Amino acid sequence: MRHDLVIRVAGESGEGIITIGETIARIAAREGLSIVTFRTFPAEIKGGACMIQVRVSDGKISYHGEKIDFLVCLNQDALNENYGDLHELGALLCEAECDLPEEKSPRTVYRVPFERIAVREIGSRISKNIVVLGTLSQLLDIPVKSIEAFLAEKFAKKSKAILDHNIDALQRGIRFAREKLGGTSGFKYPSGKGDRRLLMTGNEAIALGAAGAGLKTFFGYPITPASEIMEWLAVHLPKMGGKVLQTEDEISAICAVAGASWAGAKAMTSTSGPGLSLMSETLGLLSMAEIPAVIVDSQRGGPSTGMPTKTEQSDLLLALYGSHGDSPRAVLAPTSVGDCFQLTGLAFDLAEKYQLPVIMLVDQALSARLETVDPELVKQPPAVTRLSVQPGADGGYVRYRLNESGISPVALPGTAGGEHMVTGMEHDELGNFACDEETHTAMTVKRYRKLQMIGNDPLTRGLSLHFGDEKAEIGIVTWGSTAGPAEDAVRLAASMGIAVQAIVPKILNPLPHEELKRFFARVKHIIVPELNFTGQLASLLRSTYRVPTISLTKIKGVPLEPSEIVDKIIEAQESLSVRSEKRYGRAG
Amino acid sequence: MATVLSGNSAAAWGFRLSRVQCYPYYPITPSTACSEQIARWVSDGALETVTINAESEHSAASQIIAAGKSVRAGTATSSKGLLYMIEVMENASGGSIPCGFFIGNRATGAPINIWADNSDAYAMRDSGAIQIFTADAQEALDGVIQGYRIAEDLRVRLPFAVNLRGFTGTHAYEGVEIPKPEEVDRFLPGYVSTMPLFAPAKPVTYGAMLSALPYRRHKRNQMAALKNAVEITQEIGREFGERFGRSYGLFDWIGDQKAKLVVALLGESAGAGEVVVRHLQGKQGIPGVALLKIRLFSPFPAREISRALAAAGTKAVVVLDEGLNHGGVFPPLAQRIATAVQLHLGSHAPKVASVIGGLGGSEVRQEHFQLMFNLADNIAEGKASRAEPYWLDIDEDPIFVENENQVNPKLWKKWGEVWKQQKRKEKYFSPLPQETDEVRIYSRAGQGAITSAVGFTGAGILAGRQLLTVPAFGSERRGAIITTDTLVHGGGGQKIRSFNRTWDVMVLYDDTILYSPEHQALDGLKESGALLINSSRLTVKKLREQLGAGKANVRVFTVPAAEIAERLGLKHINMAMLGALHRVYEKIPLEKALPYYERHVPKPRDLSLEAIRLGYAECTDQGAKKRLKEVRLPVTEEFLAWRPEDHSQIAWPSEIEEIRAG
Amino acid sequence: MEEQDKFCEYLSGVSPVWCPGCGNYGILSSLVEALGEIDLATKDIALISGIGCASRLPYFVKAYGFHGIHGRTLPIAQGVKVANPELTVVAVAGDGDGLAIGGGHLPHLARNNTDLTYLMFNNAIYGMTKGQFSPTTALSSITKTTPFGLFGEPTHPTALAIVYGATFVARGFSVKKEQLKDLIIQGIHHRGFSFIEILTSCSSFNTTDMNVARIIKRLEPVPASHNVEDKVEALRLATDEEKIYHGIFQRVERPTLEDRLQEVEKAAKKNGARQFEALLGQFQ
Amino acid sequence: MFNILYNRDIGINLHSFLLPEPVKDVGEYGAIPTTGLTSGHQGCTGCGMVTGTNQALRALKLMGKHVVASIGTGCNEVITTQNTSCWGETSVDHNNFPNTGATLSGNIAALKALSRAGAVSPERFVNLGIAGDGGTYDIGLQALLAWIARGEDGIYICLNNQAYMNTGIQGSGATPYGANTSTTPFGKVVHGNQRSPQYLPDLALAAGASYVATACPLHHRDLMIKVQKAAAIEGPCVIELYSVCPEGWKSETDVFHEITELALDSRFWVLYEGERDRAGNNVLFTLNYLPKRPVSALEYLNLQERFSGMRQLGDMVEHAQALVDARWSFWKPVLEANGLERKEVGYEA
Repeated sequence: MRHDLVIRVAGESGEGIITIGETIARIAAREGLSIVTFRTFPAEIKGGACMIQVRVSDGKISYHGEKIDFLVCLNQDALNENYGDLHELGALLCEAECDLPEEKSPRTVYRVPFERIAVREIGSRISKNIVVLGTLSQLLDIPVKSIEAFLAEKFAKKSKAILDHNIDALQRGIRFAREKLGGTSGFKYPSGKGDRRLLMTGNEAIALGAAGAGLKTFFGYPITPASEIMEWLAVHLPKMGGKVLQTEDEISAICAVAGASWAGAKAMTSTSGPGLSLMSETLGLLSMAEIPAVIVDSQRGGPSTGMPTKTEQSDLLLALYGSHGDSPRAVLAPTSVGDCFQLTGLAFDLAEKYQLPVIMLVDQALSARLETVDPELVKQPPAVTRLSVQPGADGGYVRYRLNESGISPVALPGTAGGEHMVTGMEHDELGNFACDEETHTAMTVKRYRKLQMIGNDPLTRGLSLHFGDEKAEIGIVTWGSTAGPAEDAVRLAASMGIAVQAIVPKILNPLPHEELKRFFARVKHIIVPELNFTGQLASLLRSTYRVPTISLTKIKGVPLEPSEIVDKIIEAQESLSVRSEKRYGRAG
Repeated sequence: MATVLSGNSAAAWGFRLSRVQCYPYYPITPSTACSEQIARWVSDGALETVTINAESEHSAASQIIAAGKSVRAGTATSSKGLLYMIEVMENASGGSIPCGFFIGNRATGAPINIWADNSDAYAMRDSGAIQIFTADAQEALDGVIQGYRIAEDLRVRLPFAVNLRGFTGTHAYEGVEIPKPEEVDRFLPGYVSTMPLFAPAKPVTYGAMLSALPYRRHKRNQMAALKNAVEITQEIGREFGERFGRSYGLFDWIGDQKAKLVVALLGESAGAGEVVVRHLQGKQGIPGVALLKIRLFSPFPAREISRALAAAGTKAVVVLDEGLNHGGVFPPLAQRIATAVQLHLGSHAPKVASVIGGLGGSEVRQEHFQLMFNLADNIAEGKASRAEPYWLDIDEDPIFVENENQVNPKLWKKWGEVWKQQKRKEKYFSPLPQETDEVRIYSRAGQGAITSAVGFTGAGILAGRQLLTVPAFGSERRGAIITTDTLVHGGGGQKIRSFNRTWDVMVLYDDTILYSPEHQALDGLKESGALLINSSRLTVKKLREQLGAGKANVRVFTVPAAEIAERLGLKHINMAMLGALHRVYEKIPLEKALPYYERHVPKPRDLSLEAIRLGYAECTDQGAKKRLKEVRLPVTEEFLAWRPEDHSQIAWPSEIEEIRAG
Repeated sequence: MEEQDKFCEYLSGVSPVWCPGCGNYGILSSLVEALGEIDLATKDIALISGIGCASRLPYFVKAYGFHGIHGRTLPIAQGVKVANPELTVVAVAGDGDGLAIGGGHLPHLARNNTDLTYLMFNNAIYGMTKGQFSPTTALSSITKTTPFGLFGEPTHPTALAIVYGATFVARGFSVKKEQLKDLIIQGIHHRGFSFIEILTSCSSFNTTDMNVARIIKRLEPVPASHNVEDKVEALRLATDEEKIYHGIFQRVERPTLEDRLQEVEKAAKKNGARQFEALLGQFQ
Repeated sequence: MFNILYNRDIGINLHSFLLPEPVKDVGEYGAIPTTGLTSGHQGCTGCGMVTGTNQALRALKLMGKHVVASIGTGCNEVITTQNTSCWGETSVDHNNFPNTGATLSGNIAALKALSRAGAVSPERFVNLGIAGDGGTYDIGLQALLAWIARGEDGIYICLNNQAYMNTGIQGSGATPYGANTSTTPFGKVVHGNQRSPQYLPDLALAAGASYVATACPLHHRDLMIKVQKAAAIEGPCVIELYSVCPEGWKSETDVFHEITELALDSRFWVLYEGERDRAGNNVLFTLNYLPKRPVSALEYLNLQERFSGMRQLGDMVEHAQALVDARWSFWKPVLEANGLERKEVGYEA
C-alpha cells in the first residue's frame, strides 16, 4: 500500500516558509521518494499570508493531497486560514501563543515558542524556519544527517559562521522537540528507495525543456506566474550560446520571436493570460506566414488582471481560437512537471516540423508546483529542425510551395538564391500578395491540413493519460493539472465501489479524435472537471463530438479537490440508474 | 488584277501614274491619306516627285500654281483647306496653269463637321476650274489621269479638281484596277509649259496687272477655254475607255431609256439610287425611271443633259444636292439643271424639283430615292411642288405629310396646299431585295479593325467576289467606338455600292460595346445573322440571354482573341478576329484567303498568320467551356474542398453508435 | 556591371503598386541604389515592414522580406537581428505605422541600440486607408477623420529619435534622391540603431500639407558646423518651425545590442560553455 | 539661338566665310554693263524702291544669272506690270499678296523638277523673291518664315518703304515709332504709330536664313555686292532695302540722298551683314558703314513731315533716340575693337 504524508507549512511570507517546504521536498527526492507540492502566493509584493503543502510518497503521485496530515502554522492568521484543511486525525505544530478554534480540536497539538527561540536565544528571526525544521525532523522522523547535508550545500557559498549559526538553530529545534514534545508524532516520514529523483518546478521544467530542445532566442516580458521561466533561461541559456532578451511588452516579445524564428533561430516566449491576449494578433501572423514558434501560457485567474497568483484553466478557448480569422496553431497541455519538460520539447518539434505556432498551456499551480521528475525522462531529445533547402544562386525559390506533404521547404535568410517574402497578407506560392478566391482557399487548406498531419504524427500518438476501469460507464475527461485530482478522485471512487474511467488528452488542438471517440463509445456519462467558469473543454467536446458532457467547474483560484470530483461522480451514478431506464430500458 | 485601295490611295495612284512632278501638301481630314501615300512613295524612292511640306493650304496652292508654270503639279485637300486655296485658284485659272487637285469632299463652315458633303466643291465653282465628280475609287484614279489630259489640252489649259465624297468615298476600300504606267504614259504624255519661266531666251511675266479692256477680253477667253472642256472631257473619256476598258462620259444614265421620272445627283451617293432604280424598273404601275449621275459639274454640260432628258421624254427631274447655295433660288446642281432645261428645251422642259440631303455626313439611303421618285411621279402628274428645295430626314419638314397637325402650323400655312397634292404612293416603297451580305464590325479606335476588314476585302476579291469596306469614325484617335462595314456581293454583274444596314454578321471587338446605350449594337442584327464576340468572360449562354427572344436562332460565336494576342505577344487582336470571321462567314473560306494574307498582313507576318489560324481554330459556338481560370496553383479540386475534421456532420452520432456496436 | 544592371539586380520583379506621383518611388530607388553602392549580397539583406503604403516596399526589392503586422516593424526587426546578426536588417514603416500604433517600440530599439536601419516614411497621412490624419499631420489639416481640423500637435519623428537616444538620426526627403541615398548608406554602415525620417509626398491624399513645392521652399541642409554629437543643437534643428533641416542630426558610437549579448554570453561561459546535462545539477 | 561673332573691319565686304572666293566688285555705277528694269515703270519721282530693284537685277545679271522673280503684290509690282512688263530679261511670276515666299518655293521646286528631268541646268538660274514691307512683315511673314525654315536656296528682297504706300500710306509692321500714317494718325490723344518697329534681318536669322543684309540704293556698290553674295550663298538669303518714298514720308522728291545719309549717320538705318554657318550655328556680323558725323534723331526727323507731329514732343524724340541707341549698342564690340568711341551728341539729359 502506498504510504504518503501531506505536510503543510503556513505563515507570513518572508519567514522562510517556502524554504522549509522545499528542504523537506529536496531531502525526500534525494531518497527517491515522489514529491508533489502546492504553494500559494500572497498578492502583495512583500509579506502577506502564504503556505506550501508538500506531499511525500513512496508511490507514484500526481496530486498534492486533499487533507493535511501534518500542519505547521507560524502565526494566528495562518492557523485560522489553514485549520479547516487539517485531517481530523492530523497533527498541528504551531507557534506557542496561537489559540485554537474550539469546535474542532486535532488529535495532537504541538506548541513551540519558535519566535522566542529564534529571537531571544539565537538572536535572528530569519533562522526561525531552521528551528522549525529541527522540530519537524524529530516529529516526522526525518533523518537529521540529510538536513545537515542539505544545509551545508545551501550555505556552501556563504561564510562558515552562517552555516554554524543555522546548525545551531537546527539543534535547538531538535532539542526542544525531544525534550518538550516527546520526540515523535506518529506520522512516519516514508523511507525512500534510494535512487535520487530530480526535483523542479513546472516553470523550471519548461525552461529546461526549451534549452534541451535547442532554443536559441528567448524574448519575454515579466508576468506572474510565468516570469521564472525567463529568469531561469536568462541565467542558463547564454551558457549554451542562446540569447535572452526582455522586451518592452508582450507584443514586442512575440513579434521578436516571429522575426527571430523567421531568421532561422528556434524562438520562444512565455507569458500568462493577459500576455496571450496581447499576442493574439501575432499568433495569426505566425500561422499565416507559417513561422514556427513556441508560446507558453501559464494560466492564472482571469479575466483581465484577475488573480495573478491564483490558478485557473480559463485560457483554453483563447489558446485554441485567439486571433481574428482561421489561424491554425497546435495546443499542448502538460499534466505534470515531467510533462512540462517533455511537452516543451514536443512543442519545439511540432513547431519546427509543421512551421506553425505551438501554445503550451500550464497554470499557476503547475508552474509553481515543485515535483520530482524521473531522471530518465529528462534526456535531451534528438533536435528536430525545419525542412530547409539551399536553392542555389539561380533562385527560382518558392517559399509557400503547395506540395503533397503540405510542408514547404524553407530557405533561411542568408541562403543564396532564397530571397522571398513572408507576409501576413494572403499570398501565392511566391509570397506576393494575392487575394483571389482560389489562392485563399488553397492556402487556408494548406495551413489547416497541418493540424490533421499533427494528429496523425507518431510524435503525438498515445499522448493521453488513461486511468480507471475500462468498463466503467462513467467517464471523466479533463486536461492540464486537474489530471492529478482527477486521478485521485478515480482512485477514491473505486474505493467507494463506483467504477470510473478517465482520459486526459495532453494535446488539445488537434484533439486525439480516435482515442476520444472510442472513450465516448465506452461511457454513458462524461464528466469534464476543469478550473474555469464556462466549462471550456466541456463545450469544446460537446461541439466537436456532440456528446452530452457534464461540466464540473471551479474558479476558486486553487485546484480541484478529489472529493469535489467524487461528489459529481456519485451524482452521475444516481442519475444514471434513473435515467438509464428511461433512455436505455432496464439498466445493465 | 484588282488591288484593294481606298479612295484616297486610288487618287494617289492617279497622281503617281500621271507622273506629277511637284506635290506640296498640307494635312486635312478626310483627304490626308492621299498625301501620306505620296509622301511614303517619295521617301521610298518609288516616285520622283518634289514634295513640299507646306505650312498652310494657301501656301500649298501658291506653290502648285508657281510650279505649275513649269511642271505638272497637284495636291489633295478637303473642306476648309480648299477654301484657303480658292483665294489663289483664280491665279491658276486666270494664269491658265493646268494643275490638278483631288478633293475629299467634306462639309465646311461652322459648325465644324468632318464628314462628307459637297459644300467645299460648291464653294470652288466660281474659281474657273474644271470639276469632275467621281463615285468610287476606280473613277477617282481614272479621273485624275483624265483630269491632267483634259486640263493640259491646249484648248483648255485650266486647273481641274476631281471630287470624291469624304469617308464613304475616300475611306471606302474596294477592288481597283491599277493601269500599267507605260499605258498611262501613252495616254498622258509629259507636260510642256507654253510659257515656261525657266527659259532665259523667252522671259515671261505672269500675273501682270491689266486694266479694264485687256482684262475683260482675257476673262472671255478663259470662259471659252472652260467651255471647251465639255467636249474634250467626252473625247478623252471615250479614248480612256478604248485604252483601259472603262469609258467615261459627262454623265451616266442608269435605268430606262424612256424614263418619265429622273433623279439627278453627283458622285458616290448614286450607289443607293442604282439599287432603287433597278428595283423599280418594270414594276407594275411605275413609269420609266432613271438615275442621272452627273460626272462633269463644271463646265456644266447643259445642252447635252437637256438633250438627253428630252430624248428620254422625261417629265420630272428631282435633283439631289449635297450642299447649299446660300441665298440662291435652288442649290447649285438643281439651279444648273433647271436653267439648262429651261434654256435648251423651253416649253418641253421637264419640271424640276430640288431636294437637299447628305449634309455633314448624313446618309443618302435607298428609301430617300424611293421618296424622290414618288415626288417626281407626283410632279410629272402636274401636282404642285415647292419652288424651294425639299429636305431629306428633317422630321419637322417632311416631303409628304398625312395630316395637318403633323407639322408646325406656320409651315402648314405656307406649304399646306402643296402638301395636300403631294401624296405618298406605296408602290414606290415596296421592300428592296438584298442581294448582298453585310458584315459590321464594332471596335474601338486603335484596335486595328479597319486593317482586318481591308485584309478581308482583299481576300474576298481574290476569291472572286466583290467587296466594299467603309469605316466610319469621328475625330477621336483612340478608344472611341467605331464601326467598319463590309458588303460582299456575289461577284459578276452590276457593282453594288449601297448598304441595307441589316447585318448578316456582327463582330464585336470588345464585349463592353454590348452595353453602349448609344449604339444598341444588337438591334441591326438579322434574325438569321451571326454574332461574333471577342470575349473570354462571356459564355455563349450568357450572350444568348442578352440577345433576348427576338433573336433566338442567331448563331453566336465567341473567340478569346485577347488571350491569343497575348500568347503570341501581338499588340492587336485584329488578326485573331479576322481568323474567327472566316469561321463565322463560310462564303469566303480561309484556305482561299490565306494566300492573300501571306502577302498582305501587317508585320510581323508569321505571328499575324498564326493569330489568324488560332482565331479560326479557337472560335467556338458551343459556349466556351467554363475553363477554370488556369489555376496557377498546382492543386486539385479535392484539395480545395478539404475541410478540417468536421465531426458535427449529420452522420456523426451514428459513428459513436458504430463504435459502440463494433 | 553597368549601372542599370546593378540597379535591376536588387529589384524583385514585382511592379510597385503605389499611386502615380507617390514619393515612395524615389525612396525605393534611393534604397536600391544605396544597396548597390554598398554592393550588399541580396541574400544578406532582411527588409522588415509593418502595414501601410510604405510597408509594401519589401515586395519590390529582391531580398529576404518580412511584411509584418501594423506597428510591429521594430520588434520583428529586432528579433531578426538578434537571431541572425550577420543579416543587414532594414526596417521600413510609415508615420502612422511607426509613430502611432508602433510608437511604443521606438524608444526601446533606440535604447537597445540594435544594429539596424529604420526608414520612417513620413507623408503625414494614413495613405493605405485613404486619408485619415497621422501623428505628423499638420494642425490645420482637414482629413477624413478630422473634418473640422486636427486636435493634436504634430510630432517631430526626428526629434523623438534624438530624445530617445538613437545613435544615428537623420532626415531625408524623397525628392532629394542623391542626399537620401548617402544618408541610407551611412545609416547602414553605422553600427547601432540608425533612424532616418524620410519626408515623402502622398499624391492621392495629402497634396496640401506635404506639398513637395512647399517643402522644397522650406528645405535647408543641416549646417556643416553642426556637431553631430550635440543633442540639444540637434533637437533645435529638428524642431525648427520655419526651416526643415535635412541631413545627419546625430551620430554617436555606442555598443550595440549584439555587443551586449556577446558580453552576456562571454560572462555566462566564464567557466566553460555548458551542455544540457551540466544544467541538471541544480535539480539534484 | 546662335553665337554672335563680329567682323573687326568696317566697310564694304567682298568676302564671306560661306563662299570660297570674294564676289566681283561692281565698280562705278555707270560702268556696269547690265540693265535691270526697262523704262516705262510708273514709280513716283524720287522713289527709292525702283532704284533698289534695278540695282539688284543688274547685280544678278552681272553674275550671268537668268533671274526668275516671284514678286508679291505691292507698289513695286503694280507700277512695273501695268498692262505691260518692265522686267526686261527677268521672268516674273506675280502670284498674290501673302504668298511671295510660297511662290518662290514653288518655283524653286519647279527648277528642281526640271533639272531632275534634265530640261534645264540649275546654276543658270537664280530664284528671287521681291515684296514690300507690308507684304513681308505682315501678310507674307508666314510664307517667308516657312520658306526660310525649309532652307530652300534663293534670295528674298524686301523693299522697305516703311508703310503700305500703294493703298495710300497705311501703317505696316515696319512703320517707325511715332510716324504719322492714315491708320496710325498723329492725333491729339494717340501720337502716331505706337508700335516700335520690328527688324526683318533678326526674324530671318531666327528662322535660320543663311545670309541677311541691309542695304540702300545710295550705296549701290554695297547693295549690289550683297545681292551677288546672296545669289552665291547656298540656302535662303534675305536682303532689306531702305526705300525712300517721298509720297509716303511727305519729303521733298529731290532729297533722296540727304535723307539716306541722315538715316545712316543718325543710325536710324544701319548697313550690316549677317552670315550664318549652319553647322557651327555661328553668325558673323559685319558693320558696313560708320556714321561720318554724329547726327541726332531730331535732325533726321526734320526732313520728313510724317514726323512733324512727333518732332514737337521731346519725350517721343527721346524715345526714338533711345530705340536707335539701343539698336546701335549691338555694335559696341566692333567700335571698341576699332578704338572708336562715339561721343554722345550733347543734349540735355
